[in-house]
Amino acid sequence: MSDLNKLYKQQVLEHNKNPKNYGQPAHWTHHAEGLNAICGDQVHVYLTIQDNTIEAAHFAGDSCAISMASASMMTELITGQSTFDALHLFASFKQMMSPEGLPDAEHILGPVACLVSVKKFPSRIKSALLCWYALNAALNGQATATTE
Amino acid sequence: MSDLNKLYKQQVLEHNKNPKNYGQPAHWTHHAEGLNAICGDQVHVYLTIQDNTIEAAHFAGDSCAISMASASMMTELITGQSTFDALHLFASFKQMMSPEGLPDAEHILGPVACLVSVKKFPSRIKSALLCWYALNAALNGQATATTE
Amino acid sequence: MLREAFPCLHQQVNGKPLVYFDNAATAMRPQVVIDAVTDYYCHHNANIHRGVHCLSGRATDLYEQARASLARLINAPSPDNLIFVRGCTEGVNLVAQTFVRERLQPGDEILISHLEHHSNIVPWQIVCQQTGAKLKVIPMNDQGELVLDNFDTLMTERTKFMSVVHVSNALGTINPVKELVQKAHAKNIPVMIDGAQATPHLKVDVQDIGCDFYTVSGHKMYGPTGSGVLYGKAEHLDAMPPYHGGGEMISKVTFEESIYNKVPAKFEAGTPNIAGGIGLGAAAEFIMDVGINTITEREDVLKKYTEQALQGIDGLRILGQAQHKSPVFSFLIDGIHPHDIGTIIDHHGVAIRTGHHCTMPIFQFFDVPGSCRASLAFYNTEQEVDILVESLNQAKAMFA
Amino acid sequence: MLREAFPCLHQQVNGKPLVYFDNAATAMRPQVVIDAVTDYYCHHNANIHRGVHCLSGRATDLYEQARASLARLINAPSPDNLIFVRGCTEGVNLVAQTFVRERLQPGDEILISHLEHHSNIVPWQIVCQQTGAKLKVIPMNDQGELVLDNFDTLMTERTKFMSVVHVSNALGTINPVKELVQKAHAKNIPVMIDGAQATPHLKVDVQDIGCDFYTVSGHKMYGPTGSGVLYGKAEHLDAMPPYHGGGEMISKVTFEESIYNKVPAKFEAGTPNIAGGIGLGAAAEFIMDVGINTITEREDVLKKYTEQALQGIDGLRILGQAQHKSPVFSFLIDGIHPHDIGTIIDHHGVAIRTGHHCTMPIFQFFDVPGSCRASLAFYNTEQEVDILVESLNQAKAMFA
Ligand SMILES: Cc1ncc(COP(=O)(O)O)c(C=O)c1O
Ligand SMILES: Cc1ncc(COP(=O)(O)O)c(C=O)c1O
Repeated sequence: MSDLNKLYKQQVLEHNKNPKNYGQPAHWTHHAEGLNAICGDQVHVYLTIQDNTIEAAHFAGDSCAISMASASMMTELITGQSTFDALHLFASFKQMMSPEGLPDAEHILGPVACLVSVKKFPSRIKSALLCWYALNAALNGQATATTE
Repeated sequence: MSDLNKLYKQQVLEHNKNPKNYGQPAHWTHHAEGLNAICGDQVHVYLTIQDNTIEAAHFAGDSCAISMASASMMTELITGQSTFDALHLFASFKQMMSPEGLPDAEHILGPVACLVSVKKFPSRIKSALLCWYALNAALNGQATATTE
Repeated sequence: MLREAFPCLHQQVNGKPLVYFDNAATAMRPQVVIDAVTDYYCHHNANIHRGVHCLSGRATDLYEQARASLARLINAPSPDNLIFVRGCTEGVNLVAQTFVRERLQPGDEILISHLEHHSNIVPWQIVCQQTGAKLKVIPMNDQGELVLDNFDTLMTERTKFMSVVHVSNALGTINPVKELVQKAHAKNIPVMIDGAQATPHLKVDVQDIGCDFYTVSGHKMYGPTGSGVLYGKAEHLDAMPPYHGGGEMISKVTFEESIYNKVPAKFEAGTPNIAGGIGLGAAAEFIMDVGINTITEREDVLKKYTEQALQGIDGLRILGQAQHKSPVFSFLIDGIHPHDIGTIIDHHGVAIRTGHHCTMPIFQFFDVPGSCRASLAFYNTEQEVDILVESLNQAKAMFA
Repeated sequence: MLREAFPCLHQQVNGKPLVYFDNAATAMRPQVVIDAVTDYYCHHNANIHRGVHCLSGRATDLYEQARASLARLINAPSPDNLIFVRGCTEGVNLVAQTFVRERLQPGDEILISHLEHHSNIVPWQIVCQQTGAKLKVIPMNDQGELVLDNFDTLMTERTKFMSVVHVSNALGTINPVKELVQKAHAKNIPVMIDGAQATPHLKVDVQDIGCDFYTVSGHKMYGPTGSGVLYGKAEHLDAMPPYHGGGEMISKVTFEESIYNKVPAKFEAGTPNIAGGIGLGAAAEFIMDVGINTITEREDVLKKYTEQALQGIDGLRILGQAQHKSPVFSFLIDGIHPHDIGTIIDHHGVAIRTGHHCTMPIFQFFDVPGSCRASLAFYNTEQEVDILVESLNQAKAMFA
């Protein structure tokens, strides 16, 4: 499979077409907007947190397939997790996308680990990271996050 | 004779050592300062004008041999001339120092024409011109002139 | 062939021949420009305006000849009308801070257009914040053309300045700048034109346009990065305070006061980008040697070919269909985000730009976050356009 | 030999081998720097931070690697502490307008020294005019050293900023910048250091010095013209408003408002001098490869040799005899004006600078209009110093 086909693998295309948890929910407790200054990508993350647990996670925004798939998978992954674990997942995802990488990524990140193929496309790493930065901002009570 | 020896010819060295009309006079009617921004050369020209005639011309300042010699010769040349003729001499000198040159320069400018050898040293043309710009400024009632 | 003159075009990218369609972001440089830069560093390396020594004289001559070449290119009355700057952005900021700022009272207005690049928006927002003035915007239509029906009412007695782009980098629209200047001058409003995308493609005659200021970006017109010139009318440049303080821009300094030098030195504090200026002069000579009309004509042919080719792609929409336009194509393809298109066709060797192209308001108008932009130059070929089309079809197949 | 690395040194001028002693005006560039510039134009020609395409990615990486190299050179905590600027002059103006200006009330004071270059005087005069603040000056002595006896009383509660040169371009004096910073910080006064003449010759460690800002000039440190960096402490850079408005420095633009990008992008509006930045990175790597200590040691040897050689000339007076100094010699010869000396020795192939070297106040102090300045670099040789001496003797003979 070529690098390009690995980037746009079936899961990514599928999440892009039918994203999970997409759209602004009726209620939420935490929200942040992720902005990628350079390319204009924009993702909103909405969380409903109760007793330090993420009861629901949604996202909205108009962005590329990588960003859509990443956000779709992320919201699936964090739903039901504690805020502490969500922050840990954020750190793990960042680590996986860094030059050093994350050993044991599949174990920690589950299906989200498939996004490691984005690393072959340095200009797109930020697309995958954007929703995670927005998550981190929302958990920290900040309104916006940028990847640049 | 090398270009360098033509530049620092006997007349120039002589005027530099024993400049004519050097020093600030007790009285004058017109005065201007010439500044060369880049090299820091500075020449003051003092004129005593009566009935449109330059009765006396002096100069002062601390500048290079070319500038000293040019000012020394200039003050000699313009003394006794009408202001109209002095402006004409200014134009002629500028013309001589321009790429086109002045045919018949010796006829018009007399001994001052020997400064044509400065043209081989483009970076020094301004040294020769400075006092003339100051003269022009003084005649036009301006306080300062620059060659840059 | 002219294409041979541009060394960077001749390479493989991801195993495919490079197709460079990102000329509006920055152009390629011909060998003569690269050589002019190298030649300065290898043979005439010295600071300018400073030394009595030989190298310094040579460097100064080359730098001032470059200024003269640029004056000829845009038909400025004299090289002294040109100030060397880093690029268009610096040109706009310089005018905003030294010419416009001091003319503004709270409630005054600055007029720009909906087609502006951020570089011709943000400097005005900053000066508005500093002074309490307001920004007003000439609207655009669906074709990406300025709507001038109510232009006269947009200019009020509070309008103190107008700044408009000559050629839109996002849509290619060529604005009727001469007409705009005439109308603004009829109301005594000084005008700046942002020429970043004009000098690489069109004949520019600042005296014919009649504008008060015109900014030129070196790296867009086949010249070095970090180079550009700002044209200004002499009476403005003479009256304006300096922008940067420093060496070269003064004729006398004491701790009590400084006397400023003449224009253009007054605006060129410090050691300038000497190699960049010399290279930009070479770029101006290159354009004049090729002939700007030759360039425009060739680009017109390419433009028509590309337009037809793109229109043949199902689900592809071109944003901006102005009657007068440069060979720039902003487009969207149903169901595929521009970034994904950019990545996929890069894999086929095709370099385009995706995003908002530093013109967010244009995309707010079209209500999309950005576009794909293919921006061509005279050295591009029909064959390259075919490769673009082919690669776009592959992207569609992938997302089908 | 290292000298071989500098192509421009190897040429004849006026029929004589070039002796380049005008390094303080601008240095020569080694081939690796020229190659880095050419390589960008020939292989990675693209705009940065913008495209998803391959060339743009490569150009961005090269540019950001250059920033990292410079951070290593001056030991900045992070590359994000560095803003690319045109040169030192722009660095000083940027700090004056965005950091200092808004802190000044009428009657406040800015402290500079008598040894400053015009680039570190005029920007402060401008900001004083804008705000009603006053300039105060640390005095100097006959040796060309700063007099710090009353330094504590020079700093009052009205002193809002201090900016001092690290190494004097006119006299070579190396100032005790770390000590100055400590004393100023004890009174809560932020400090900028003008490092134009330091990075080419000395180990610079901005964290050890402790200054708030440090400006670096690319063309003085063997890098391209039009390049340089401004170092700033992160908390300052984060708090400062932007300097230029334009592309890249924003994260969102509407006509109503713009949201600025993070540091350093916030200060880098428009397309920067990409080739210049990349070349400057190569210059930083070159210095680190050669070893800054190797450079300083070699220059110390040259300095002593030159000092002795010049002192052997009858009627020659050296201005500035600081204990700590760079290989820079300002001198006068009785009865011959510096310009005449410059012209005469240029005829022998020797390039020096004559005049006030953009430091008029220094020469007002010595009560002379200017000097001859021979400024050396590590690639100069003792043999070249001998040629200088020989040519000066010829000048004396001519004017005898
Ligand atoms: C229309 C327009 N204006 C201004 C600019 C900014 O020019 P520069 O990159 O020279 O600062 C650009 C380029 O990005 C542009 O396309
Ligand atoms: C001490 C000093 N400061 C500032 C400058 C100005 O630097 P630049 O030429 O990079 O603007 C210079 C060089 O002329 C200098 O020597």
